[in-house]
Amino acid sequence: MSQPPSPAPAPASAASKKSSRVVAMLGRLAALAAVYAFFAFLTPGTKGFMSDANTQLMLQDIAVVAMAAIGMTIVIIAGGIDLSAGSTIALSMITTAYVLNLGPDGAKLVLQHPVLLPIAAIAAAIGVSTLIGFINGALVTWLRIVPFIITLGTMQMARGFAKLVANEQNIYPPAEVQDLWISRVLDPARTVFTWPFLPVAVWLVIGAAILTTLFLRYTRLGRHIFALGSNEKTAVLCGVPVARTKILVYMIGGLFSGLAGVLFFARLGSIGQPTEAIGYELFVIAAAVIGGASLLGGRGTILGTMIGALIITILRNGGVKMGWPQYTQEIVMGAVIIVAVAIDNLRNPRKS
Amino acid sequence: MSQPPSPAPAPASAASKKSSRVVAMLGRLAALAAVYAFFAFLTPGTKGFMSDANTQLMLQDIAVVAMAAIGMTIVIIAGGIDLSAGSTIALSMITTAYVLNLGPDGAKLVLQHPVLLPIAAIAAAIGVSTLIGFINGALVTWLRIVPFIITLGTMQMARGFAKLVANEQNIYPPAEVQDLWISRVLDPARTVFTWPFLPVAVWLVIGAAILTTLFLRYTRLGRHIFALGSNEKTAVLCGVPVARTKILVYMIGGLFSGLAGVLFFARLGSIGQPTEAIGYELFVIAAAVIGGASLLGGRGTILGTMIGALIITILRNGGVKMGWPQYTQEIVMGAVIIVAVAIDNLRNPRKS
Amino acid sequence: MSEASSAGSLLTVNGIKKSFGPTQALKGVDLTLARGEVLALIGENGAGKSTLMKVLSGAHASDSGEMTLEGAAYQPTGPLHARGLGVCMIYQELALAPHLSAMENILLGIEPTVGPFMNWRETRAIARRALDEVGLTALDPAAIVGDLSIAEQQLVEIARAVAVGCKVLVLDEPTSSLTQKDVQALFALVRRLKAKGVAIVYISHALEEVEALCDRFTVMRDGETVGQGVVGQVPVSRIIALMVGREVADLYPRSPRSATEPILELRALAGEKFPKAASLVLRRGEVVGIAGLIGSGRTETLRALFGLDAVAAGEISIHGNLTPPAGPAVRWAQGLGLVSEDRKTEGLAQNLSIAENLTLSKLDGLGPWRFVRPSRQNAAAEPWIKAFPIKCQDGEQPIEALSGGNQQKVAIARLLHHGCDVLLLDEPTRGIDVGSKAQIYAWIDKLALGDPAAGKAPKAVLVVSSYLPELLGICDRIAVMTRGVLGEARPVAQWTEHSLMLAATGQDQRG
Amino acid sequence: KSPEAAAPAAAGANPAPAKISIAAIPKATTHSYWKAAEAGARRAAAEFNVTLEWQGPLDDSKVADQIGIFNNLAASGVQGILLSPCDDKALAPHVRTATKRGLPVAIFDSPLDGKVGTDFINFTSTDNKAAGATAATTLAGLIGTAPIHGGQVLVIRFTEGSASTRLREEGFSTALAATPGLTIAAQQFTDGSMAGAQRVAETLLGNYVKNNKLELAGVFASNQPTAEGTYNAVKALRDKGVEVSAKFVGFDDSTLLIQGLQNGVIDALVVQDPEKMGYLGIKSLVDHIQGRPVEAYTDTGVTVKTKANTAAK
Ligand SMILES: Nc1ncnc2c1ncn2[C@@H]1O[C@H](COP(=O)(O)OP(=O)(O)OP(=O)(O)O)[C@@H](O)[C@H]1O
Ligand SMILES: Nc1ncnc2c1ncn2[C@@H]1O[C@H](COP(=O)(O)OP(=O)(O)OP(=O)(O)O)[C@@H](O)[C@H]1O
Ligand SMILES: [Mg+2]
Ligand SMILES: [Mg+2]
Repeated sequence: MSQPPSPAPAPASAASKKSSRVVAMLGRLAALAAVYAFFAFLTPGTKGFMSDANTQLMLQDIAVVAMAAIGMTIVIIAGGIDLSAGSTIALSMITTAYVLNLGPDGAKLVLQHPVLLPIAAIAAAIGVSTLIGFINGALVTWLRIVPFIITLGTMQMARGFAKLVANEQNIYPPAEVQDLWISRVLDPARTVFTWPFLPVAVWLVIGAAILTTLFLRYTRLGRHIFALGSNEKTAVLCGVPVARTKILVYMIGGLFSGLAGVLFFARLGSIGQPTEAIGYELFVIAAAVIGGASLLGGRGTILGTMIGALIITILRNGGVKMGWPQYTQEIVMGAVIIVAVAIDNLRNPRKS
Repeated sequence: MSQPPSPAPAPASAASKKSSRVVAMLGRLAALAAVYAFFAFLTPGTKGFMSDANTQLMLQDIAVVAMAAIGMTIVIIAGGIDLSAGSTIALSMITTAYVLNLGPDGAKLVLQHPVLLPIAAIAAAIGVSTLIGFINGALVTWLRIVPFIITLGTMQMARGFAKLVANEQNIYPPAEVQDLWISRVLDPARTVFTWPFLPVAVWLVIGAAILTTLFLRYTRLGRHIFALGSNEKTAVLCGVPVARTKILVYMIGGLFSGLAGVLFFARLGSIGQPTEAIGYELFVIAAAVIGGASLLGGRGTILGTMIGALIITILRNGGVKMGWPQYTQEIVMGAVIIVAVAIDNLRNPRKS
Repeated sequence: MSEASSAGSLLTVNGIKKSFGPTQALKGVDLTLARGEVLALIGENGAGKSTLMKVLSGAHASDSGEMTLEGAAYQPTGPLHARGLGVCMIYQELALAPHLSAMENILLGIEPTVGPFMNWRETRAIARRALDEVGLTALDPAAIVGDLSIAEQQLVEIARAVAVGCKVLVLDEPTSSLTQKDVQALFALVRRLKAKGVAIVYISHALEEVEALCDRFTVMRDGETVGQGVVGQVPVSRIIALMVGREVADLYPRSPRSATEPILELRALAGEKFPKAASLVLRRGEVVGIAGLIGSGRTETLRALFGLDAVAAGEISIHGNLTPPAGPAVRWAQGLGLVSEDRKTEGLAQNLSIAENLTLSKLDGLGPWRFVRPSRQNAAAEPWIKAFPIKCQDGEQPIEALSGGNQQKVAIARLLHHGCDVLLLDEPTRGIDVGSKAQIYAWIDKLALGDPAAGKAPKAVLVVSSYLPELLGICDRIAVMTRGVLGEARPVAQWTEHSLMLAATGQDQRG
Repeated sequence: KSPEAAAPAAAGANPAPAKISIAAIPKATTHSYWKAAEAGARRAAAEFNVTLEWQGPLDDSKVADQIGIFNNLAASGVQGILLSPCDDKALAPHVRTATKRGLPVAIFDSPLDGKVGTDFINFTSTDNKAAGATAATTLAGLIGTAPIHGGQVLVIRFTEGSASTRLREEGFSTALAATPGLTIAAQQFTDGSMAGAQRVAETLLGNYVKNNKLELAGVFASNQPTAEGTYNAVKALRDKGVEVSAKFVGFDDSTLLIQGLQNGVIDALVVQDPEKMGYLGIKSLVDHIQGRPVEAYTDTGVTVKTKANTAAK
């Protein structure tokens, strides 16, 4: 009984599907270009929105948001959400500062181990952040509560722990820390470590973006994450280790928030600020969604998220450069988030 | 062939189901009692957690959160979410202050119309908030974008408008405003307007809670809201005016945020503060969810939400009373949110 | 009663066309329907039956064409309007609000009100009458719908139509999740409605049902009506040929095959609620069926075995080795594979591609170490797409673009890609047209037979089905599950539909 | 105060027609404190023929935002920047970089790490530690030598991450500890908002109400929103009929706080002079750009406002 298949009736061809995805990404790039051109046009000459200096600034600015957004994209693809990202960034920043500040006043450990201790600090920061991610994942998996609520809880808790570790104040590691390599990753003045134009942190983000793109596309875990976000029941049925995958996903989310926290630490001139990055998660989520990720899971790309993060950063930078008052910036930002997602949706109405 | 239908196999009878809902509500009440008892036990005598004065304080504190939470519960029951609640509260507060501040310096309109102008101010505040709600609903309905993103956008925009109207600073209406009825709704000292023990604002909340409970239970629109949250497709097929219902739901959400903003205005001693109530929406959502509302829609009660709001307020008050540092309060708050929802879920595993 | 309609045709449909973007779902459909008749609407998956009925019931607007109801032009502006005019539809996927009560669901959108308030007394009264009419006399109208069984839920939906005094009732594959007994109750209800003069459009893939219930039939293929006739006057084979566009020789192929060593043994397997005791021996080279009523616990037996539900007691042996309860990953590794009864929400991830769905359970070998190369993934899917055959452009097409039958083939192909020895198929042909069914039966036969020449050992197949002719047609042995207890698996020759029904209802004295 | 009064005279003295472009970056934009600083800066701008761009972050906790604003403006071609850093360490490297590139930066209001004269041109501010101490001595003076209620003082603090208020609070605590008979009964951070301060103050004050008497000798709140929230809390107690004999010293002023002075709820406000800071900040930049020497450090001082020395608004 191996009859030939009757003529294929399905007209929604794979080719058109794939090309429509390319079109969507081109659309996002066009939106990015439009936003960029808008500010480039309105602030010509001296204000130099397009100047190298300003571009470098924006790139530094984007580094933190983009790094966290990579993790958030993975969480969103898996059908989750992580409201604790902002607090985790703060906790990571504080942990870095705390470790660099270890030792009695006169003889900070960091002075004795100028290379080693920063590594330990970063390891600790990332460890703690990944632990927060683990807690998120474990609670989401075991308590079967929507991630919105779980991460709303851990958002509070991580913030509390950041303040606890920081002893309710900013942590200022010894001044010498500002000369260490850890502080240079985002320092615009240290061209030593930057290839013309791009600060080290931006290279880190680019590297992470490429790695995670490959990870999502070419590893079994990556495919499992898409399957999980697309249909959790199917994933269970097919023997995907759903609990483990979910926990790993939130751990990855925490890890990237942790990396973002380290970048934030450097960006703030090597201090730990427990009250920083409040509400950051919303920008991070917005970046991912503008980039085409679906809050219903199963959809999203790192490239798209990077474009989303760029759009948001350009808006913030351009608004300041134009001398817009805060309220104008906020109104424009809100409108752009909605419009960007709406346009993306028009092209792909099945999304939400 | 007219056999009787097979004997109903579902043993989970309607009666036992109903009683299980009562049990769940009792469970929430027990949680409330436990939290209350905890602080009552730990702060005996001297600190007077249970004193009338402190109870009154807590009730004043709860009024704002609870009022906004009523609207949020309705939005959540309908399967939505409203992240713009905090900003809308601020916008409403600013609008109230702005209208009360109208007229040239020497002759504020409010002095000429001490009864009328506050009414106009409240009408304006509620009008503006309901308009924000309308925009939320309309965009969610017409753009078919998840409400998380739409209201994330309008959250930014409403905040921007609040600052714009406030001219980027606090609005202090003339001192005489503090003696007007609008300012007394939360003033514990004005026992004229308070029945022993409860401030006017609390009565307002109780009234609103009863009305909305009846509204949800006994009106057609109320039942449509449940139907919409329970199964939107079905609602569409059955001819429920889904677009209109959805828009109305967000308008109701905006309306209650607006009312909460007016209470906030009174609470702050008749001041308009454009940067207040940042992040409030998260507490409001937490109150609804602790009270048994499901972020997946179709489930939630105003009574439960009131209990949730009480639990959150008691935690905040008790923590301060105990002299806990901020971080301890935050850690406990986060943990309690998770634990409360987890316990609620154990009783009702189908929830999420 | 207008004069035009009493002549016979209550509803006429002329030249209805409907496109979804590039897909032309309806290319000009004609239909007539008389008062008090049951019209069967049949055709392959994707023929356009549901779309036509959605146009009829106002859920979709047609692009062109016209309809008349009782002689007057009929242009429903929406489902509510259609319902008001007496045209109601019961959808393939039940359309109920699970959090609401039965009475609210019945009157959703047309609630009796006093001002803005619900008139609960009247709501309850109307719902009570409607529920009585559909036979749910014992059901409290205030019962929450999410707590009801599927059959009850469906009756609540029909009650929704009855409550508005419908003139035309459309039932879209109403039996796809009911067992024989509930089907009989449903038939009785349909006949009662028919006797009252209601015109019924009955969409089904089960021709036996059509024969048992319907007066006339209309066949659709690729968005067009390709034939009609009076039931009983046209041979079934002719109807099938009309549907498929070709002759189907033998629906239930059964090659001579011999069972060898046992691969799977269940001894008094019990889950938390269901099953209570399931014992069974499944051998290589045989197809064993499980029959039973809805809610008898057949699905849950498979789920417990496969590690999707908890096991409370009992033993499982695979390849002769006792194995403790374990999750799906372990079961896949042991050579078991499950096709879920719920294709849409469990079986397949709708927005992933065919290749991804097909290879999801076994991604190794598609790249070095734990890597997966999408090109290898597509390449792995290709032979199955050809062999089954699965109608599609290529393996990268998302599942949601496929018709039900082709989706089901992907779900089954997943087990073959994985190389399973034991195929657990839960309602493998639910909601699937005859053509696809025949292909799936052929595959089951082919797999149980094996191909020693090509070095392919015979497999063992366990089929759960509520469709008795199918079980009798393809199985070597059949066991019946009654209230969570699995009876002895007896050779198919010892069963008839009647004896299976008796056993399922617990009236079988032999077991 | 008449900003315009000086302008014609200055224009006459300064015939150079070329406008100087200067950017000023406050720590926050919403509070009236910063409005006053802006007014001072604009007065100076008008006087010295300066185009002034005034841009700041939402509030003083948004350090990263401020860094962005600073770098943006630094790259936009202005001739000088007047900055009030949200954080003394965080902004330092950015300011240093700008200075190295030849862009003069003057610091006002809040300190910045680094060497005055090398890393930035000068620093114009209130000495926060001293100001905190002033608040403590003012409070001690109000309470008198025989403190009631065991000399207990309640301190409502601003948020955890703010350096200037921390210095102020530390200055206050140190000075209070040195005052015999006075002790700090309790202190709490708040979330930085007025409502948050009000909630914490209400609740903590409630701990000391016995027999309708507030058993505290004094209350201190360390900046505008904190003092406003605390004011509301204390006023509510009084309105309720609780006997409040505690002296209340706040920091900064606003319409509401002045009202508090007038109605006697607040006994004293330690007030900085942001208008002067803004004015002197711009002036020093202009001087620097035009090659005149500038003072490395200017304390604009604080004044203690009481009902007696404050006219009703
Ligand atoms: N909303 C829609 N958007 C796009 N295409 C659709 C939509 N609904 C149906 N179609 C397409 O229209 C065609 C007819 O589908 P329809 O559901 O009417 O078939 P059917 O005969 O009911 O099939 P089945 O027996 O599987 O239920 C199919 O090709 C289907 O993919
Ligand atoms: N989603 C569910 N929620 C609650 N109870 C359920 C659910 N699904 C099934 N049940 C109950 O579990 C029992 C066994 O159902 P199960 O689906 O295993 O039976 P089945 O014989 O496989 O029936 P079917 O013909 O539907 O496949 C029944 O009592 C049924 O009502
Ligand atoms: Mg169909
Ligand atoms: Mg089943």
